[in-house]
Amino acid sequence: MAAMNSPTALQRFHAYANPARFMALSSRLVAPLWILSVLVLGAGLWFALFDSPPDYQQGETVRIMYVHVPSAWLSMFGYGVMAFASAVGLVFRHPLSDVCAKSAAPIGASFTFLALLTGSLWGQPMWGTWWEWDARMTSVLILFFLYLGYIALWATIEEPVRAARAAAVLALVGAINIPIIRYSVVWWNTLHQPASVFRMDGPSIAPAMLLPLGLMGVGFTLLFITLLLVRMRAEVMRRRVRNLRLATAGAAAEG
Amino acid sequence: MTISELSLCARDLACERGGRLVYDGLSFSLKGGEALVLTGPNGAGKSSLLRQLAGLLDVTRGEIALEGGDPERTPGEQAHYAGHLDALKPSMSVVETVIFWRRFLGSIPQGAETALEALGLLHLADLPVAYLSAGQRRRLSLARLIAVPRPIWLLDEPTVALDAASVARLLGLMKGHLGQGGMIVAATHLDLGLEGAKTLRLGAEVAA
Amino acid sequence: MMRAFLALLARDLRLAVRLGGGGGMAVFFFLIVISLLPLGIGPDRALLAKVAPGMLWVALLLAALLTLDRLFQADYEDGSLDLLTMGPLPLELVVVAKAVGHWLTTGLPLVVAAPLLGVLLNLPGEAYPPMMAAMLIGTPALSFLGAIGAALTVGIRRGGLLASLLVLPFYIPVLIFGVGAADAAAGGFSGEAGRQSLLLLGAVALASLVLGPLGGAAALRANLR
Amino acid sequence: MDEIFHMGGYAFYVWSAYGAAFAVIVALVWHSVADYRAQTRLAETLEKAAGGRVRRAAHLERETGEDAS
Repeated sequence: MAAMNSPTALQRFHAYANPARFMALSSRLVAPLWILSVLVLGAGLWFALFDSPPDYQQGETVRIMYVHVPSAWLSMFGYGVMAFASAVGLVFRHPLSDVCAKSAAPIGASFTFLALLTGSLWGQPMWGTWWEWDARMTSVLILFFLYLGYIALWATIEEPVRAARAAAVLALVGAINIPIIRYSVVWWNTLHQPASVFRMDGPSIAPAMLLPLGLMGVGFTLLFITLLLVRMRAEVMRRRVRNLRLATAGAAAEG
Repeated sequence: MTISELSLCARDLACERGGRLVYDGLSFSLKGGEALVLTGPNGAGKSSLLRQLAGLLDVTRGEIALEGGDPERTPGEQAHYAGHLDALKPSMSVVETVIFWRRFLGSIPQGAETALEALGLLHLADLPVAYLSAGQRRRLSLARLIAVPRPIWLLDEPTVALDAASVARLLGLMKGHLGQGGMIVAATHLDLGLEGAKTLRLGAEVAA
Repeated sequence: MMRAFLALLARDLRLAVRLGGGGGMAVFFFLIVISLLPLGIGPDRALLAKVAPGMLWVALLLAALLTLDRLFQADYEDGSLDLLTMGPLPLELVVVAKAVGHWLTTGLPLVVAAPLLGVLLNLPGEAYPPMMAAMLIGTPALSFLGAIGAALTVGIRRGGLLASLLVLPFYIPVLIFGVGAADAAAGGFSGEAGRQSLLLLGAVALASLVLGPLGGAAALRANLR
Repeated sequence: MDEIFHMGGYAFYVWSAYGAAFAVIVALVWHSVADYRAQTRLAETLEKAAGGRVRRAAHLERETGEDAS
């Protein structure tokens, strides 16, 4: 952010934020990104499923980790992207950052849902329960709610600029609130039941597991970026459609 | 059934709104091909009379009778009522709106082009209603009159938000409707220029 | 007449899908209420399992109530309701179409979401089938009874709250028999009590299918004219 | 090969997790791409309908900027 305060950086930022330039640039990036994502994910999957050892405690279920952890990572990364884009949108008033924030939300929400779901499928064989109101799971669930609220707000307000401002405020308040929620939940949970029932931090990761986990993490992130670009392109087109329609109605009124 | 044999009669009609007698002892009769223009100051009951004719407001006293129409249906079900509210949904497109009216009001399966053409909205057919201007919304609302054939038109200030060209277009449609033996009851401040239209001045009855 | 009925139903479904809000918002609310429960009473799994059927039903009722004001209010405000009364379709069938649309866009999504939320509350596995059956039978009653409340309060400013107050007493039988069906299964006693609850719930639902359109149409007439 | 699908007795959980991940990601990809295609097609039809009246270049400049006013 600090670098953007210098005039040249700001100009460059605005140049890239120009929708026409964005469309031109992103159209060249999308196809290679798809290929790269699929390749990395394919390699990751191979190691995750076939070429990594079972855990000595958790057995084969540890393979769930290779989709669970990257999903959980993206759930936070997605919110980070959304909050950062919202802040940029509020400060610089550039519509492309609103587009970015709006497009990141459904992707982040999907991966948050996936993190919850795969966590549940991991929890049942390991802890004997599909769901436990432990601090970490509860705060991820609340993060999911924040995503849903953000998406609902966008869907409710018709006019894009007004919707973008309101949604940006919500995303930023949420960003400040997440650590507070997290700590309150930890405090709440330890108050009611000892934290010793189970913990997410199992044995430290063996190097043989680090490779598939890293590959999957990179693959998921690449996929996130690709999806973000595609959704942003769709959003830019949606706004073009909106303006064309406004122009059609306006021209009809003149003629 | 030829609709020119129709006649709409109101006998000794009264309307009470919120404990206040808006009008009383109001009578008129209208034959197919005739128009009735309601005039009078605000609050004289022009809108109330139209809503009573449409069956949207209870009749305090008196009766409304439609002779020669479909005996199975109330007068309101054989009338179009175009009030101040345009009954449009912003997220539906122009053509979807008209198709819905045709299916719901007239059980007519398809075809909306004639109505849109008549009101000069055909080129906006696929546009969502949210993008329309006030005048375009008004015209779409009035497209109902053409989309579903009904003998009685009840129009409450139909020219509001319309420009001169659209008013002329509406007038043409109204004349066409009368020419086919339909009836029009319209409340308006503007002189519509309908030749041979009867005039009913509201507000005078209560004062007299 | 059938064509008019289907046209109205199709329009309502289309509007619900386009506006997004509606059913999605109700499911979201359902989810939030259920998640607040453990935060309020603590993450004790045994306790949660015990209260799960009742809480799922209460939250489902609240979520359904939340969406009632959309049933007629929007059509009233833009003048569409006037037109709906002027069509060939009897007002009773207009209410049926609206209530069916409401159930498809709100009741059904809530029922689909319920088992997921059951997991959050540690609902015992054997309680799922009777609970789902009870919800599938009971939620149409919520839409049809809710239509009466929505029709009674149409045109009233902030009528949504009033509609909730009016409708809640009518929801009580649905709640009692609905929870009864799931509780009987969760409690482990024989299927007899559960089956009885389901039958009674079915009777309530059938009665509401008649009562809702009649009451709703009468209320609309009283309010509009 | 069998033991891989067996997953040490945890096949249901492991394959469900991967299946769910696959389903969610495919749905997300499909929705994103379909939305982009639909919007692009819509914009093209509208541009064609608008014809020479509004030039495309002008639109590219203000397509999102205009709303900010």
